[in-house]
Amino acid sequence: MSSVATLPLPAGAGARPRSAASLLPWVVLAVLAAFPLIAPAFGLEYYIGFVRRLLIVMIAATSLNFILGYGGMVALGHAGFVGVGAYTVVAMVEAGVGSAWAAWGMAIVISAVFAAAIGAVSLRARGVYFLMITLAFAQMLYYLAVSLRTYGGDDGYGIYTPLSLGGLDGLHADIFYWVVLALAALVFAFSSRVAVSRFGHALMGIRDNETRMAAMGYPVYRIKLVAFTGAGAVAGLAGALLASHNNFVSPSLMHWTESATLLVMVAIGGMGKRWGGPLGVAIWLTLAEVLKLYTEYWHWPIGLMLILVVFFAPKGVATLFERKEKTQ
Amino acid sequence: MDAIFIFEQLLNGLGYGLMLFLLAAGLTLVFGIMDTMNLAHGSLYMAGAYIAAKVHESSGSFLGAVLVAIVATILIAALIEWLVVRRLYSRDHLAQVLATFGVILIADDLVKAIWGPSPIMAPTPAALTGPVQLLAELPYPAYRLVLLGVGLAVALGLYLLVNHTRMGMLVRAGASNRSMAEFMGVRVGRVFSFVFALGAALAALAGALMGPIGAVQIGMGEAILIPALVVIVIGGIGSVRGAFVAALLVGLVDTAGRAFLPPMLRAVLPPSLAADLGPALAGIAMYVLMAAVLTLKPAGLFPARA
Amino acid sequence: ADPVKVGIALDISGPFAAAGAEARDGFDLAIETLGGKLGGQPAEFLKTDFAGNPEQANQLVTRYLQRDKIDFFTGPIASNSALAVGPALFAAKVPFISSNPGPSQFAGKQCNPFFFGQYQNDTYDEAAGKFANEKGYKNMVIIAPNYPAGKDHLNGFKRIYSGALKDEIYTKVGQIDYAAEIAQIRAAKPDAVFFFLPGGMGINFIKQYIGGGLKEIPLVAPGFSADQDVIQAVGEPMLGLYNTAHWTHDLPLPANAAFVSAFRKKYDGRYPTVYAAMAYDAIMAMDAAVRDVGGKLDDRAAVAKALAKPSFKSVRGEFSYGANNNPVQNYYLRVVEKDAEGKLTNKLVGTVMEKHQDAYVGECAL
Amino acid sequence: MSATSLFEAKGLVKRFGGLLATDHVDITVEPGEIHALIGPNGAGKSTLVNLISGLLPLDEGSLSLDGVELAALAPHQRVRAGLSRCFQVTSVFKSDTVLDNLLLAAQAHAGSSFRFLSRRAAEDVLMETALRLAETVGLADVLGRIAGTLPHGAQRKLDVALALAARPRLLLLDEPMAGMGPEDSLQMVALIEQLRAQTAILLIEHDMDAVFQLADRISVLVYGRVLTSGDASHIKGHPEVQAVYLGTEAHA
Amino acid sequence: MKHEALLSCRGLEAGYGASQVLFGLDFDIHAGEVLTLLGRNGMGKSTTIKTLIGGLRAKKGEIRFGGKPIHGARADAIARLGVAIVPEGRQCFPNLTVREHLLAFADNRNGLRDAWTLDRLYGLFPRLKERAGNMGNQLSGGEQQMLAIARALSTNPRLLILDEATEGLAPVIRDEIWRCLDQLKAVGQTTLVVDKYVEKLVLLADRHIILERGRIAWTGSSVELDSDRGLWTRYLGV
Ligand SMILES: Nc1ncnc2c1ncn2[C@@H]1O[C@H](COP(=O)(O)OP(=O)(O)OP(=O)(O)O)[C@@H](O)[C@H]1O
Ligand SMILES: Nc1ncnc2c1ncn2[C@@H]1O[C@H](COP(=O)(O)OP(=O)(O)OP(=O)(O)O)[C@@H](O)[C@H]1O
Ligand SMILES: [Mg+2]
Ligand SMILES: [Mg+2]
Repeated sequence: MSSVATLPLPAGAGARPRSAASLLPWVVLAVLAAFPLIAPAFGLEYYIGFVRRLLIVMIAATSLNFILGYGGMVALGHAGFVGVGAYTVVAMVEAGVGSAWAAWGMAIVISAVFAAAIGAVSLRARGVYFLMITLAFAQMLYYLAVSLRTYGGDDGYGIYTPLSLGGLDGLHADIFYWVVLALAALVFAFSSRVAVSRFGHALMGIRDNETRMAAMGYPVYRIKLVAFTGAGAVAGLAGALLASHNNFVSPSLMHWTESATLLVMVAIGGMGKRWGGPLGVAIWLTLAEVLKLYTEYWHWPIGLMLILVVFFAPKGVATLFERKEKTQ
Repeated sequence: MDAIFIFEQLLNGLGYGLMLFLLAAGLTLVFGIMDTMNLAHGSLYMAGAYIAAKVHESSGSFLGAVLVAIVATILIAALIEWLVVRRLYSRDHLAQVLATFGVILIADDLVKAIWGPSPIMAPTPAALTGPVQLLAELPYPAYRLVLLGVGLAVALGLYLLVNHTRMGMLVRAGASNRSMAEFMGVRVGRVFSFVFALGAALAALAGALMGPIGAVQIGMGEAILIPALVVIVIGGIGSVRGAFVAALLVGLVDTAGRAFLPPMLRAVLPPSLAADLGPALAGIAMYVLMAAVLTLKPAGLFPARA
Repeated sequence: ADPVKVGIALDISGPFAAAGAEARDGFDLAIETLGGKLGGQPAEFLKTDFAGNPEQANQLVTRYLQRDKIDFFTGPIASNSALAVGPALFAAKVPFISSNPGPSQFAGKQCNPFFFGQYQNDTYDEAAGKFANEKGYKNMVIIAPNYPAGKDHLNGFKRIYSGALKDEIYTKVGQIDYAAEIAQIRAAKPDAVFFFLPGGMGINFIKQYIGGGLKEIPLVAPGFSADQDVIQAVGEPMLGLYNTAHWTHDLPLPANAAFVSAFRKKYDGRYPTVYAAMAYDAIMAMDAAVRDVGGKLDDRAAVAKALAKPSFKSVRGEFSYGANNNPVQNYYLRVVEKDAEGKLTNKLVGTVMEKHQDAYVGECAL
Repeated sequence: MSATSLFEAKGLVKRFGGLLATDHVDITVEPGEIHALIGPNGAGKSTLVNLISGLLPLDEGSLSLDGVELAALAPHQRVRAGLSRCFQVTSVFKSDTVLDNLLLAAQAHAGSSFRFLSRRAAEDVLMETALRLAETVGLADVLGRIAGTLPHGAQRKLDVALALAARPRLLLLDEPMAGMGPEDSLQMVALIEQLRAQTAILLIEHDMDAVFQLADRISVLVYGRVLTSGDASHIKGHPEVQAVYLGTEAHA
Repeated sequence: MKHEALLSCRGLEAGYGASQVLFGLDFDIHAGEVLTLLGRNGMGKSTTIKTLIGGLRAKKGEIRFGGKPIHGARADAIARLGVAIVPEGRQCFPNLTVREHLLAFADNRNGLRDAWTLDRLYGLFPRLKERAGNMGNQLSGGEQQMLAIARALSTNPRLLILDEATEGLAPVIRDEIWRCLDQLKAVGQTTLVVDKYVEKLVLLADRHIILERGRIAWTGSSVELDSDRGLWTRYLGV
């Protein structure tokens, strides 16, 4: 039979040559890593914290993008898992745990458990029904948190002694920034790797034609559940980091508008595009931050942008950016 | 807890249910039947409420105010449809959610710029303030009776329109397979514009009618969006009958949860726990109901498209 | 010298937009009155909306602290926002002059020399409780949303109210329909009803309460549930509603008269709300403090001391700070009536509590 | 009928509301046999296939393949048990290339899909399987085309290829010739003929030339019930079958 | 007999994005005649039809219907002029019942005296009457096919276009369809047919067009086609 090489292979199949595109992540990573060192020189200390927050939200967005873009699961409850992660940290603090690693690890586990349970129920529904049932569970979590007296309920919960990073403490004022950066990079790398793995391909197949996948012998439900649980766990990590970032947690983390915003960010950036999550988050949060500086009417420009994106970059900003990538 | 009280609470449940249906009606049409996720429905609802409130205050005629609100909102909707929504019919739900979410953000800022950030006055029509005696022991807000009536009328009208008129068939056809509908000679664009306007009219009606018993303020639209969607989804997207049943169900469950759950829990649980648990559960009753229904029937109570 | 920097967290969109806008007008008026200066020093007032979201408030304050290096902070409406921003401010030793929220935490265990309250949340309810006793309400129904703040407020009321409680109802946060609760109240047949339902919830409740034919059962509420913004949204049904506050626009004091007339002049005849008054006071407090320390703001401790001994004429009249930096002040009874022009507004009825200190001062280590 | 049938369905029942779409159907397939299922439109043929493949839940009845009881298994488990199917309406991944379609099919039957870190593109095994499949159905020269833009016939072939990846012992074909021109039909017939060696086949088809040419045994389904069963000549000669189904084609 | 052209195509070119499929087709359909489009899979039959009914923009050339130019006209407008299609793959509406399919678009665009009514359509396909309450996606393949044909007839079109209308139908039903088309022809229904049962088509149709890679390779009468088996093997792979 004919060998792989001589066949008319479609673009994209087989290993890509190392292009400028494949270097991009490293460049971005380097710049971000250097930022805290250069920022003070320009009096941009504040933006270290700002970028740190961006990175954390990017983790959440990337996890959502995974089930949304690759899995075709339009979930409107993702902030719920962010919240579970954050409140796990709160619970750990309340229980006297001081180690960030322990708290974050626990956050991952607990939110994974929640995601598994919620997914097990939700994933039987499709399309809008799925969207709404995920929303329902997130809302339950929200109201639960609101009425949870021990953890401050609606008032939220302040973390007065920041969690310890163990050996890393005191190495540098911005050590937490680098930890976040490392984790964000890890999540990004992992998700873009999974996207081209067997699992990723199976997931995309399910997105495109679920019945056919089942008829070809794929354990559709299990694959979706695993993806959903993983995404939930990562979102939980983001929540835990957010708790450490703000040293404050409140139910508003879980409000449905937060879930919607996550969806919006991913969609702006580009569903199923590896840069989709990061781009969307960067655009959205930066806009919100900047606009507020200049006007109290800072919602409508964002609204306008949303509409424009839908019409002129229907597959997300990442696609525009992709074209550039190709021409390089 | 005497019979009258229970009866009254059931009545309240139905009342709230019909109120919910009223809120969901326009959305049932545009989202359920036309399969277009229009979050801006909330904004149209808000527009209806504001316009009606302002006109009522200045003119003193409530009926006139409602009519003006409906007409004005239809015009606004027409503009939105022409600028945004028209381009969204052929797109997936997510795109629709995004763009119409954008519309919401714009609308909220606009309303704030025009009428300010504070809630505005929406007086109850003079004739309908205060209660009427349903039974000797049971006064019931006159205005609510009107709401119930309108809710029922809308439900019936919508059901007939969707399931027993040609327009209804054409809308459904266009929604499920636009190009085939056009091959059959349907002016899908025109049909959709009409239905969208109708949806807007219902949104305005709901807004105008809710004003007198609720806060007319920015964000009021978003607040009703979720309950409305819940109702539609529980009922089964695309089924008017489903939305109606679901609305009543949610209304009853929610009211019952608020009225009967706390006392019951107090009876069985330690007071402090009951005090915490009761309201918490009552608060999420609607969502629990939806989750339960969708778990058992993943396509809602009355799946329209089997 | 570089200008005094004041960080203001505006709350003019989101759930508390109405109150937030009132506060904004109060700030603006004060700034205008002072000619944009504080204690004679040139001052810079940074204002940013944070949409009533604690996380965003947190972000904002970080920016104020790290980028703008503010000397004073004020602004948020809700307690949860205050709690969210407190720690960072206290750590940076930046005085936080509350323009409304007085969470029990900051009055008690988490009290801090750099926090300055306007009133402690529960005190309004305590005043309401005292009024209920004086009015001789034998049994009442009390109602609030189901979250800790709601419970705090009801506890505040119960702390003083000595009559019987027919029922204690907790409602869903952001509830639209109150028919069920109103039916419960009708069934309970209380002498009066005390409710804490902020924002839209209160508006819904009052409208439906009157519509439900319970006019005869008087409503009692903490001031902010019956302030000008609510009144203008609800209208007639508000008539005769008793409410308690530490300020009212017809307090017969020169400072207050000046403020109210200036406010009504600037904002087309609108009566100011408590939010506006407190915001105005907050800026005035800063003004006085800057003057007292002769513009030396680097010595934060001194600034805090100065703030703790208010040397300005407050629109609320004489007041001092207790050990927990929460005020010791009078609380007044107001009732909604029509003024000369037939406009609905609050009228001062009398003083309910004199020189009242909140209940948490004991827990404060200061 | 031998006791050692490869596949055995007993008393299958499926109701759609009031309608008995499948009415106590017994059916068997012998090893290496091509068993054709014909019958009027709406007789319940596709429903039967859906019941066997598990896309529709059974109301009553039992299914076994090589003695393995299938009724309790989920669709994907039945595939693993050696039962694979095609669809009456072509069901391929229209926006992917033919190659990606085949790779996906290959992956389903070469080890676990729960591998997260290794790039699939690097797995030559899958590539080889995919290419083999392509050659089998004769799509080797359009591997790069987007499936959705292929001519109808080619898409049908792809559909079959996807089913073949499972190396089934029983293959369910629901109108494989649907919408094919004479030429493609002939090719499809040839393909099925050649598959006979690898797997037994349950074939639904309205193209009688194909049926009579391929089938070892033909069962006629009418109103959800098996009317009769036998070889081509038996069926052609059967008066009822002529009346309800074949019409003029019996003499064609 | 002499017909004026009901539909005429000149230099028609069309395709999908970059890939052109049709390369300059010229043909007429005369009122009352039955014309077929023949050719192997992928030769452009459906593409031609899609272009005629406005589902696909013509790159070049002109299409006239009853004298009026309709290339570039909107699909629904063309349909209302009296063009009805039974599309490849049925395209029944999943959220309409069988009955609704036959009522929603009902019209008499051909101004017939004995127009198709619901009852006549049920008469043609009794099976549909049995399933009147089923949704479009609750039908068997063949039932959907019947529905698609009945739906097209319900508009009483001036030009009826059938793209593989007998796909998936049982032989008896296929015979029904042929008989029905014969009757329609008898009452002067203009029809354009794409189907693989050439031997039936030569009995039914007046003229035939054979497409080869998007070009007209041959055109002629049934008699000519029937007599020249070379064409069958060369172009139709029979
Ligand atoms: N989801 C459903 N709900 C209700 N009835 C259905 C459903 N699906 C199929 N049916 C009915 O069940 C009967 C059998 O359908 P099926 O598709 O098995 O027929 P078939 O033998 O495959 O016909 P064809 O040869 O035309 O494909 C049909 O009469 C159809 O109307
Ligand atoms: N949506 C599409 N996008 C791109 N190419 C297409 C598309 N649809 C069809 N084609 C191509 O156009 C050519 C003609 O297709 P068409 O469907 O017209 O052929 P046909 O004669 O109808 O064949 P069949 O008998 O299979 O229906 C084929 O090569 C097909 O691959
Ligand atoms: Mg079938
Ligand atoms: Mg075709």
